[in-house]
Amino acid sequence: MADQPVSSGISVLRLRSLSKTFPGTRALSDVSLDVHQGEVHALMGQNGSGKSTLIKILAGYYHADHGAQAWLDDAPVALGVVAASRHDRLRFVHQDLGLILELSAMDNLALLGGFARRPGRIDWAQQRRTTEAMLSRFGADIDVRRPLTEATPVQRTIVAIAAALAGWEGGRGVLVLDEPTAVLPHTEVERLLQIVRELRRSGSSVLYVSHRLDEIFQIADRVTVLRDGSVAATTEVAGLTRNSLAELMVGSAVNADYRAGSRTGGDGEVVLRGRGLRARYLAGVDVELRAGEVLGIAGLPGSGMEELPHLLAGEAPDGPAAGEVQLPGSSAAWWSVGDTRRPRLPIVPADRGREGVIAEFTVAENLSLSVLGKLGCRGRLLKAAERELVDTWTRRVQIKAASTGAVVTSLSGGNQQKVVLARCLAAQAGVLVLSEPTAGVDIGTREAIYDLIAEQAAAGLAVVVSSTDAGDLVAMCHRVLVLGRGTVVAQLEGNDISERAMMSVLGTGEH
Amino acid sequence: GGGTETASSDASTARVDEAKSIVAEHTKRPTEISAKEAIDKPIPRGKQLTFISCGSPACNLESDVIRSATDALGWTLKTINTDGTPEKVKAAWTQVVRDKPDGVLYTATPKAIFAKELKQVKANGTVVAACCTTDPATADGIDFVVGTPKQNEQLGKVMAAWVVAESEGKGNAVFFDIGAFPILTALYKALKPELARLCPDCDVESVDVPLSALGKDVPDRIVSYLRSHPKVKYVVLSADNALAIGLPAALKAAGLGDVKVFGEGPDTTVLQYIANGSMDGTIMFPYYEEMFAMVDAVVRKTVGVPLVDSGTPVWIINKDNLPSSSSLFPVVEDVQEQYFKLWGVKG
Amino acid sequence: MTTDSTAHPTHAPTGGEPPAAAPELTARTLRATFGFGNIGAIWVLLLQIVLFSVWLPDVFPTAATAKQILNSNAGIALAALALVVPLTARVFDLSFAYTMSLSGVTVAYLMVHTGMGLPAAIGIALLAALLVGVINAIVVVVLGVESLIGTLGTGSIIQALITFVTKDISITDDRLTGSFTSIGQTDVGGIVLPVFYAVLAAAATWYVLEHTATGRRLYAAGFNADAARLAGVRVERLRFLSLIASSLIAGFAGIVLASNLGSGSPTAGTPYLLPAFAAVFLGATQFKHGRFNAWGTLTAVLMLGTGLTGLALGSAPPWASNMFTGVVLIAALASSGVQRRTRLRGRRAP
Amino acid sequence: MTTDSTAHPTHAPTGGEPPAAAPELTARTLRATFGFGNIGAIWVLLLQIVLFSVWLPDVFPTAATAKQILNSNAGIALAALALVVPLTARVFDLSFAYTMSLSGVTVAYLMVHTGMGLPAAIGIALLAALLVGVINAIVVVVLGVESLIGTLGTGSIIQALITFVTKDISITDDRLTGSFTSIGQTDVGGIVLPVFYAVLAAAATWYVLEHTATGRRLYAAGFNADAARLAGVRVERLRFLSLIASSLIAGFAGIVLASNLGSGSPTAGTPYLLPAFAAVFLGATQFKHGRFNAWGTLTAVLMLGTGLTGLALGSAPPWASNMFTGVVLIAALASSGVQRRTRLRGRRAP
Ligand SMILES: Nc1ncnc2c1ncn2[C@@H]1O[C@H](COP(=O)(O)OP(=O)(O)OP(=O)(O)O)[C@@H](O)[C@H]1O
Ligand SMILES: Nc1ncnc2c1ncn2[C@@H]1O[C@H](COP(=O)(O)OP(=O)(O)OP(=O)(O)O)[C@@H](O)[C@H]1O
Ligand SMILES: [Mg+2]
Ligand SMILES: [Mg+2]
Repeated sequence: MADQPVSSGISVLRLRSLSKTFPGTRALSDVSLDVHQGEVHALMGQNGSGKSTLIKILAGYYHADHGAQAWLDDAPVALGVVAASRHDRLRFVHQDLGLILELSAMDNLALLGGFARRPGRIDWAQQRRTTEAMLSRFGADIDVRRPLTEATPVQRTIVAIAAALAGWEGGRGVLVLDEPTAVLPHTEVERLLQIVRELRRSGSSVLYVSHRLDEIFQIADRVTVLRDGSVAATTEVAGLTRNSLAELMVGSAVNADYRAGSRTGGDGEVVLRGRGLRARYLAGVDVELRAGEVLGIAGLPGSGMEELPHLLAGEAPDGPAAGEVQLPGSSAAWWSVGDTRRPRLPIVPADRGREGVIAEFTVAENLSLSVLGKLGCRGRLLKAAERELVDTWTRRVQIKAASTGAVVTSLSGGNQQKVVLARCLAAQAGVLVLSEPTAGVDIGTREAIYDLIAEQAAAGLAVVVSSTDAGDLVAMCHRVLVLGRGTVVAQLEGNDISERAMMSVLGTGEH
Repeated sequence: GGGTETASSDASTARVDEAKSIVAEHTKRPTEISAKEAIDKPIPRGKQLTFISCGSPACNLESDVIRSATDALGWTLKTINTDGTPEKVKAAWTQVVRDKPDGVLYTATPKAIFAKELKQVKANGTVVAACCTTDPATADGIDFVVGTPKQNEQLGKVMAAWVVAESEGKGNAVFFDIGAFPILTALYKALKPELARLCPDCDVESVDVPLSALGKDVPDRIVSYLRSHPKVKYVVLSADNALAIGLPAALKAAGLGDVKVFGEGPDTTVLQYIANGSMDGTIMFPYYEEMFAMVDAVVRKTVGVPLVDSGTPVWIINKDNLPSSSSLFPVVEDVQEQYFKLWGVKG
Repeated sequence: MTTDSTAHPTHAPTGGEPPAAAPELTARTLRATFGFGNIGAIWVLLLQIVLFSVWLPDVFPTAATAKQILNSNAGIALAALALVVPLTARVFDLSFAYTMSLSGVTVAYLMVHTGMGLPAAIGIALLAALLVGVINAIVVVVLGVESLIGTLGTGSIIQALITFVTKDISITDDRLTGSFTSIGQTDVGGIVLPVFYAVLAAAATWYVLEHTATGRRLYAAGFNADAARLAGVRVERLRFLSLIASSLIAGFAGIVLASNLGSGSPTAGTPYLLPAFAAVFLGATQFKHGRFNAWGTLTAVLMLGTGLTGLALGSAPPWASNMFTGVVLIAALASSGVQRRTRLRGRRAP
Repeated sequence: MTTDSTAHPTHAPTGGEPPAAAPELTARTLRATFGFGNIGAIWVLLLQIVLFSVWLPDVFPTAATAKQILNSNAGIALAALALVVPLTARVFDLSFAYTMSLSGVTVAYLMVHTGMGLPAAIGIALLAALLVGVINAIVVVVLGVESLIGTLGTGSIIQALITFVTKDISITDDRLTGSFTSIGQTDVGGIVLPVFYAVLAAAATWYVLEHTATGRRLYAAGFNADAARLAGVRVERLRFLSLIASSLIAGFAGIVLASNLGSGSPTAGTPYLLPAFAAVFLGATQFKHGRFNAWGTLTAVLMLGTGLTGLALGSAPPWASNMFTGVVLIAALASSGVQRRTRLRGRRAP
């Protein structure tokens, strides 16, 4: 081979001259990659740098451009073909998980890992035991027989990882994880990393994609950084710092421990009040939000931190819910959370694929959707006004797209997130609710989002942010409510907000 | 050559006159039903009749007609509605097997569907009377059939006469057939030779309309035919309740106002077309006569007198002799009373 | 403010129960299984039986009525079952009704015009159905035509071929009585063979969908084709096969129907088009919480058929059957509707 | 690397084209706009015109033929346009065909049996259609019944009511000639009024869908109801309104149809059920890359209608029309199929 791997070792997976051209976009150009046996190989890069495309080509979902070659254990591999024969060597957790949510955890595991069979039929009892055993490694408490539509994003992630591992125990092969931790809370990340370490110990290799630098330093042996579809570097992680890694990705100096805006804010009017909020997990929470304030919500899964943003934003909840919300800016009325007439607030939902973007719409159509009422003149939609709005916001949040007329799903995950965020900011509603705003967002963009929020908050926007990523809250918030068992167990303000403080409240800071 | 020309023109005039007289004869409203023999034995009361309704609009009218007969006889009528699918028709017959009525009446369903049930119905002693089917009456099957292909041939001949009479012996005609209903084919079978006989210079062609076109593009098909055959000015419809709907508007829009349309079996819409002159004539379908003939057959079978001929009267209606355009009417105005008289009952 | 809702802080979602895994008999499981939401059609069916029995105490609640209902709904049941597998894989097969006509006409044609024996004629008719399935599959899977319209197109072509051969005239002949009619008309204790065929077809469909990996993959392909593809499911192949399955079942149903009719009718299948789809969609709301399934389909067919028989027994006026069908469809679905909506909403449960 | 990779079903998607953002006039844009994939139906239509003109040089390529095609397809065009808006919001309205019958019968009934004047009768008929729309909306949106079956149910109830009132006999009378028939039969330069109604309805639908916020929101609600809801779109309200819109248009189409027939026929609308859906779905593949749209629908209606008229002009045998419809449906969709498939594939690719 012409280009020798940086570190020595036996390559399990080798990719050479991998290119991929979409109409209007060159997603990958001439990428080469070696994954050694028993290593955790991180794949890093900004949003849209081609990570997921590379992985989907490996999975046989896309064809590569002509000339690409790949070997698994020195056996040539046909790229772009879904081959069952590779199934025992290559396993995937795709970005946005690739699960079938209408099916149960049991079914999803079985689809990937194979079905427990009795002669002529599936042994459902055995299948269920296997599934429960797999999931118990993560301590996930879910009914394996119920559709995943009912599961939380965290639970779904766990199922996706378990499904990738189902029926694949060690041996020579590569587990490919595309942003598995995008919506995982700290505790679950720990568990995942533990499993990755176990796999490495048993001789398997892992190709690991994440935008969270900490994880890379905790787990990865080597890292390949993609920039605009080309390999910027492949190097040992040991020789890197957070800032140097970030710089490799972005191409210019960045501060990986960025904190946005000022530590204090929110001395304006109260713009949102909630009292006695209850739902499936919430057990009575009162909230008050002032203009110009960025309020964080932290907590473990099941603490109600996933529910609270939706209740505040005016989404009629699923099951029984109670409590009232007031928007003093528009009226003094208290609205019951179940009242469908109550005004809604713009929200960036956690589940981007299902609830955020409208897949069939273009970038422009997605972006303008919440503000169409303001772009019209007596019912007529003014295309020029729409174009101006779209251009403004595309620039402001730096959306990387072939054109604003491109279908939104042709964007990388992080850029789709920016589209949704831009839609909500464009609504200029005075209050903004963010649920997992940086899920899958690269470090550069993340800073851009922090800045954007800080800038808007300084101008009077009130923001509620719930995030499993403590770093988000630290970087953005003036005040953080820490939820536990459905109630507020602590409130941190100003410089008291730190990852350590939050973890100590949640009792997970022991590592 | 002049002599033969005159001779042939004389002959053709004679034939046109014959056609005109056939038309004139049938344009007079018939006054007598074909059954003449009164029933001389007493008719028992309290008998039970079942009518299997076909699921098409006409069947509702038929049910009402039969009811007027059974009411007069002091009999009871049970109508079983089907949606016309074979299974539901079969289910209706299963029910007839269970109910064991004295007589069962049905229209326009091939016997093959319920051949098995028919045996059991016969075994129960139920009298079976049918209308409008190609299945013949046989000793071990249907007792009585009215509206046979043979009777339809009579209509075909009248249609031919109409074309000749209207065109003064020069008409080129087109006949629209619905192949799916074999009983209609008898019309053309008689029409073509009769037209050739009455008018050697006339011509007619049969065009088959598929079932799937009904209610959709039939008018468009007819207009297209006429546009591509500009010499054809006479349209004969095998079943105008299925083929004429929407036709006048289509002819008008296509500027084909000089085309004359004649048919058979009108519904109220067609009667309306005749009333306002957008259709030229049709042969009334003898709903009343046929329903009464079926009931009459059951009555005769029940009391044990021989069945009478099932012929039905033929009546051409046009703008001038149309009694009503908003409801269907009997061919013989007092058909009801005439049958009641034969039965010796009061309506 | 609803105070009662706070009394249930942990809301138990009502979701799908597993098919085979032994469920624990908790109150919740029972409720989920027998609740109105899950088996609305069965409750509506029972209600009908009670009402008709009160209205027609002499004729309705009898064994003869039960047999009549079963016998007269076997054909529609078979037709509906043909649709379960393709719909599971999210493929509409509108051509099934025309395939039914086709196979019936083919058997009759071969027996009458070529004097072929019954088994050979059936074999060729099923081959014709298979061919339709392959063509459907090529149109939908290979050419990528939207299935709803693609199969309407193939259906139209099939009808054209039938018209071409039969001139729209039913094929009847003495040769069609005897062994041919016995396929559809033989009865065992008052219940005709097609009822058994329908039950067998339902059992086979149920087994495949619930107890084999193929069944699970069919659901996966239907729910989310892309994710299924990523999970290694050969979505295109499954769609292909499901269209062939539907054509074969429809072909068989057509033969049974023709045997019932004692003739090959060129339009025998078309009246089944809408009712069969209605039954399958209604069936999907039964037992399996929105998934197309075989027993739910049979239940729906019975629920709709019972009322029609009851109305006929009671000599109801001609408009009654349409009224009944409409009301019952909506009632059965609305009672399952709340349920289904919560399932859909469940996706958003944070 | 296999050579058949181009034929592989999991092929690389190409993104859709921008509907809203101003397209630059590049070669690619031109190709996307006029390419076979985007206006397959127009190419098929042109091909038909050429073929029929060669086959029937005397009668086909004439102004009379053009007028005939327009005149005879106005009704189906109106019916199909009724479906565009609800389908855009992902609501099936199968009851539209029955609503057509209903409004026609209502006008005729009122004019004949109550002696009401034409405008009042039309007003009440449209109110009846509106009521149907509201009931549909309640069934589908409020009760949460699957629209495909819910509207089949309401359609069945409507048919029952029509049968109840009319005994299935067409309502006719002298009073129905004159002003009533002039609604549908008046012609302007050989083109009847319904053609203009259809063009107006298409223009209105196009304007709403393309040039208003409501239109954009309808598409959003149809593509992804959950995301649309979170983005502030009132999905339920839009679905509600779309069902009302479809009933109103269908009601109007029914009045036009009745005027054309000169009578209130209790089953006038039903034959339009499948053809209208076929036209709308085919129309969706035209111009707008898989989005339901008005002009595409009109094009599809014309494409299907031209062939039928041409075949009738050429005295083609009775099976020819079905054969033609089937082949042309598949041809037009297949030629747009590759295109559409890639769009669909594009959706999931994250
Ligand atoms: N289906 C597609 N059609 C057109 N372009 C695409 C498609 N999928 C991806 N792209 C483009 O390819 C490039 C790489 O996208 P990819 O999803 O691989 O990025 P990524 O590195 O995974 O980003 P992220 O961190 O945001 O997930 C992007 O510019 C994207 O817009
Ligand atoms: N989730 C959300 N994200 C962004 N904006 C939202 C959201 N929910 C509500 N909004 C705001 O609410 C408005 C949408 O509500 P609505 O459709 O009633 O108003 P409108 O656009 O003025 O309507 P119309 O066009 O009929 O006048 C948007 O203008 C937007 O500002
Ligand atoms: Mg990615
Ligand atoms: Mg990402």
